[in-house]
Amino acid sequence: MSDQSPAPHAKPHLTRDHLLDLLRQMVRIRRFEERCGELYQQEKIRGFLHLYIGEEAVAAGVMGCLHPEDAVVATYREHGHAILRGVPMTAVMAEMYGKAEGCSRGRGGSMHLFNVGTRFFGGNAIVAGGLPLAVGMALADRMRGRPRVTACFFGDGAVAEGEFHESLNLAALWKLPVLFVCENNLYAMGTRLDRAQSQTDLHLKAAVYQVASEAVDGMDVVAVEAAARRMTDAIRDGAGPQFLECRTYRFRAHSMFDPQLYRDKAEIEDWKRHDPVARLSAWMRETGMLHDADLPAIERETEAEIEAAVAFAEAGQWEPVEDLAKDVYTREVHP
Amino acid sequence: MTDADITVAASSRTITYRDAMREALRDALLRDERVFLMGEDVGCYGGCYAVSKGLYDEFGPDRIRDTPLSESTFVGAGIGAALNGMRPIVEIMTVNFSLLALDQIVNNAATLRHMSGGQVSVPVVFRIPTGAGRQFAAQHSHSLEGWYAHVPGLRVVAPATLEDARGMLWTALQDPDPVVMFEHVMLYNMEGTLAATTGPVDIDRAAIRRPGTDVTLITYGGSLSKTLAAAEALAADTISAEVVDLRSLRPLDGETVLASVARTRRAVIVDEGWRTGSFAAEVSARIMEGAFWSLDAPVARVCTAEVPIPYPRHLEQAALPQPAAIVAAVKALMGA
Amino acid sequence: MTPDDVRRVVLEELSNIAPEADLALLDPAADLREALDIDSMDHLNFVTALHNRLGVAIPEVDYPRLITLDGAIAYLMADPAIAAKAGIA
Amino acid sequence: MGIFRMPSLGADMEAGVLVEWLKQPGDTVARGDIVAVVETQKGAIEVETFEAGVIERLLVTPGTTVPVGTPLALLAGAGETVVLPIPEPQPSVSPPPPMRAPVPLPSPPVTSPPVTMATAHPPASPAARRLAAERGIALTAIAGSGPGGAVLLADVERAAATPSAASPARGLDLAQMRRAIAAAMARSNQEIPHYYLSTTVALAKANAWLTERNTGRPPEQRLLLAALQLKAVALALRRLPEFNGSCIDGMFRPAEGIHIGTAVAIRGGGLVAPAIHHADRLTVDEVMARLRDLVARARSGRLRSSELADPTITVTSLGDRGVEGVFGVIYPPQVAIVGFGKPVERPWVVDGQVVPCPVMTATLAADHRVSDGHRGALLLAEIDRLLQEPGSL
Repeated sequence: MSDQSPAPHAKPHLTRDHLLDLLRQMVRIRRFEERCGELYQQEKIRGFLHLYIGEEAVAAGVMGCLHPEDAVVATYREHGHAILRGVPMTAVMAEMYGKAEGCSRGRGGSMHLFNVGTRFFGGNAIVAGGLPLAVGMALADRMRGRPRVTACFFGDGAVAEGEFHESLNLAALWKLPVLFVCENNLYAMGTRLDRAQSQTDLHLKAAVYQVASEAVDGMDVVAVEAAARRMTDAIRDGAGPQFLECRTYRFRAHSMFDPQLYRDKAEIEDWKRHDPVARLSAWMRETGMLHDADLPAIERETEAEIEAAVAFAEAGQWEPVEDLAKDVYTREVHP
Repeated sequence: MTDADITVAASSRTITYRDAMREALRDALLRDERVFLMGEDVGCYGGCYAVSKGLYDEFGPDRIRDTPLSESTFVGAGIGAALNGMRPIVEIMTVNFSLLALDQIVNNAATLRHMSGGQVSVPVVFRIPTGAGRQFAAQHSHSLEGWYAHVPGLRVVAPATLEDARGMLWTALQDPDPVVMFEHVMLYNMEGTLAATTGPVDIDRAAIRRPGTDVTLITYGGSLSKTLAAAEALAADTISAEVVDLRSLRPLDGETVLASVARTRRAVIVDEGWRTGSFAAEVSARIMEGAFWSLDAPVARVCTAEVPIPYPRHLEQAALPQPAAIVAAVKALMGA
Repeated sequence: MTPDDVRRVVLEELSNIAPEADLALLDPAADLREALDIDSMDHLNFVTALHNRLGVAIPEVDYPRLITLDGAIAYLMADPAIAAKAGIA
Repeated sequence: MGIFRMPSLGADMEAGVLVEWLKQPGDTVARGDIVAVVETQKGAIEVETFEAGVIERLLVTPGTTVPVGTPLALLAGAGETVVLPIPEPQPSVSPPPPMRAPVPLPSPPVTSPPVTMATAHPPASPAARRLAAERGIALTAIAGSGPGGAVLLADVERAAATPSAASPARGLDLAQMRRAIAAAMARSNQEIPHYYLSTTVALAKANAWLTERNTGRPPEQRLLLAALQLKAVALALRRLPEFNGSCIDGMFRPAEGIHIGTAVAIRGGGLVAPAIHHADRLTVDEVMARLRDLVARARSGRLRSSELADPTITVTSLGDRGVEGVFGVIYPPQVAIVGFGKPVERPWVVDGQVVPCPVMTATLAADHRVSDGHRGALLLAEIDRLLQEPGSL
């Protein structure tokens, strides 16, 4: 799915095919997350579940700018990122069930999807826990002279953690090839941005550390992609770390068990008018890029892909209890 | 607000551990204006485990303070406020996030009094949910009470019953030194009856929850119910097990533990921490030092398997201490 | 403590004094000193052990009541210290 | 068509309260429509349907609490009527495989099977307890060399150092002991010309003194008649030293100290006579304590060789059972042996009156090469006199 051609910064024109592809990716995320919500309520998925519905434009916009040898570090709201990065939906769904065929062998669950093949280095359940990791991966690339980018996704909540400030400073100080993507959805669990941050214009926080930073409408996949491409190109040209604040919004609760006492419905409805999927399809229809058969076809393909993923997960095996202590160490060590 | 205003009408009532803890919070906030609650989503959201639900509306944003996700800083701020005349209750959403605040807790809260030559004290209470059991996977399932019980300058308590959930907080707030109170996440839904008059309880002594003569089962916090279940199963095999609930990990009530082991001559310690360097190891060492001549069998430990807690339910349950493992450990000691 | 508990303690102490004796064959009405060849020092040790494990005084004047096994058990059961004890010493 | 069930909204949500229906029978609903409001411990949550259709029937009235998975409403597809399946037990979602008995995790390394013997009273190390149990040795019979008298493994090993099953007595080789006694007795008879004396000693005063002394004392502090006898002999020897020493090659050498060899019968046969050193300098209580210790260690085979080698005289007593009189055989190289018989009730003249009185027969066997009857009689008389004034012992 990602742009394979290594040609120097070939800019994809907003062709019909390219736009259809962006639409398809966002619909895949939307339907997958809806199905996970349903499966959770049927007790098939347990533990925590954080849905990405409403923020699809950010993952769809950024993933397209990454090359196969780049790396991704994400958060516990990372189903969409994993799928768009190329982790098979079957393996992701099996992981949600906790089956051994899951992309983390069933051990991680919703918040800890890993796939080294696509250089997807996991969800992380500790807010801002991934930022130092991303900085470290970029450091290795820089030291070995590898022309790679490490994309690090995090939310507005992470901006309050010490690790955010330490990571940005270090990345800037050592000019490390990191793309910091802040998915600012206005809420850190139950705390609104303006009740957590003295400075709510988050991309200015990054500028203070001499990191090139920009804010973009996180509900507009085309805008996100354009900005992300500019930044990844700059990084590959050695300009050092970049910070992209995507102003977006989650239509669902923080996690499954959240009565959302902290925000009112009117606000949610208001943001739903900027639904990234609806917006793109409407714009494509206006410009004649979207034919009547396109969306139903995308929905059918997505439905089939999800049904196959659920069937794969249902048929999966539980990891045998005897393997409980396997892989605690690379070489067997008995404490 | 006088004491009289907080009496509760009914003689006894069914209540959950969560509600008992909320009652303790409310009672403390009403009785002492220096008391305030601070932590992530304790206000509008009503608390990650809904313990402080409703308090924001009753006491307002000044005394029920939501914080940004900055554990090191808001825990440090709680310590600072305590230094300066307040009696803060700092809720750290889970022990897993408390790792980000360990520096403040160990190098400031626990150390300031001694390091200042006794000039200051830090009357702060940290409430920290802990433990596994709900498939929250490795980063959200830690049980690190033993780490905190290692640090001189801290008091560490683990309320495992409704009486303790209702009664420990006020006593902890009166203590001039920092108290870390661990609430096991599997206890919040526990329901039972509680006398209306239950008030503050001591936070120093262990309690014998079930007398017995053949073996002493020593545990705390979330493992108490599993240990009592094991004792029940052992009774059916005519093995009389005494269950000791430590209640306080630091200071450890060695007297009660050693007296019990001297009577039964066998001991099994149940601890949700990982075996190596666990709190159970400390209790075992004290028994070896204090009751060696009374022992008829080696001190046994039933702890969590030394693996990051896996997400799938059947693996998580296999990793955690279970009644069957406790029963097996006891029978091994009895030579059965 | 039940009579069985007391019996178990008495037989345990008798076995400490006369380890080779087969206490199962002991006639509960027989004179223990004859049956088990117990001299005055053995007897004093026997009384000492009962005192320490069961907390009963056993003054010298009561020695005659300890001559037989049944007598000893009856005597010990009648002692208030025994009624108060919850389990075997 | 479908059943709308109470959803699981959180990891630790077992049941929910249906608060409000937002749709009524007859309403058509699309996938994702909010159908009801459910109250949980975290607050009210709106619940959506994942199926499109027409609400056929509401099964639960607002305000009721139902477990997760309970059917709440029936949905009919376009034109279908829904048949409510017979309410078979709510098949909760296929649970993971039934939990097999927990795999034996690296369980605590239990070494050898623990000992379950009756817990002896004295402190003992676990190692000691285990070996004692294996060898059938009662811990109470072993004096511990560990801190506070705790019995250590070495103590049990020594006590257990017994030959084949023949010897029931612990730690003692009775056959070997028999050989030693035989040799000594034979030599005694061949070398030592014994002469024998006996006298009857009234015990009323001694017994009264003992009874008065023992009332109110716990058993371990009570005294036996034997302690008075030993102290009386020791003091008497101060005045008649020629009975306290050794005779080697016909030459008598008096001993510097009075070390009374106390004959102790071993269960199952056998005899040893370990010494109470300087018995004359000890109080009666101290004599009793030494006696108790010697008897216990003798019977468990833990006597020190020094205690067996150096008595300067021997006293043998039959205690309160046996016969009235005992004439001993002198232990070479000693030169005398005092014997005390069984106390008995006898008529006795006191101030011209005949009264029942407890008496015992005291005897002396002595080496005629070293002493003669007259001095022997003085010794027995002195012992008798001392026993009439027990307070002075």
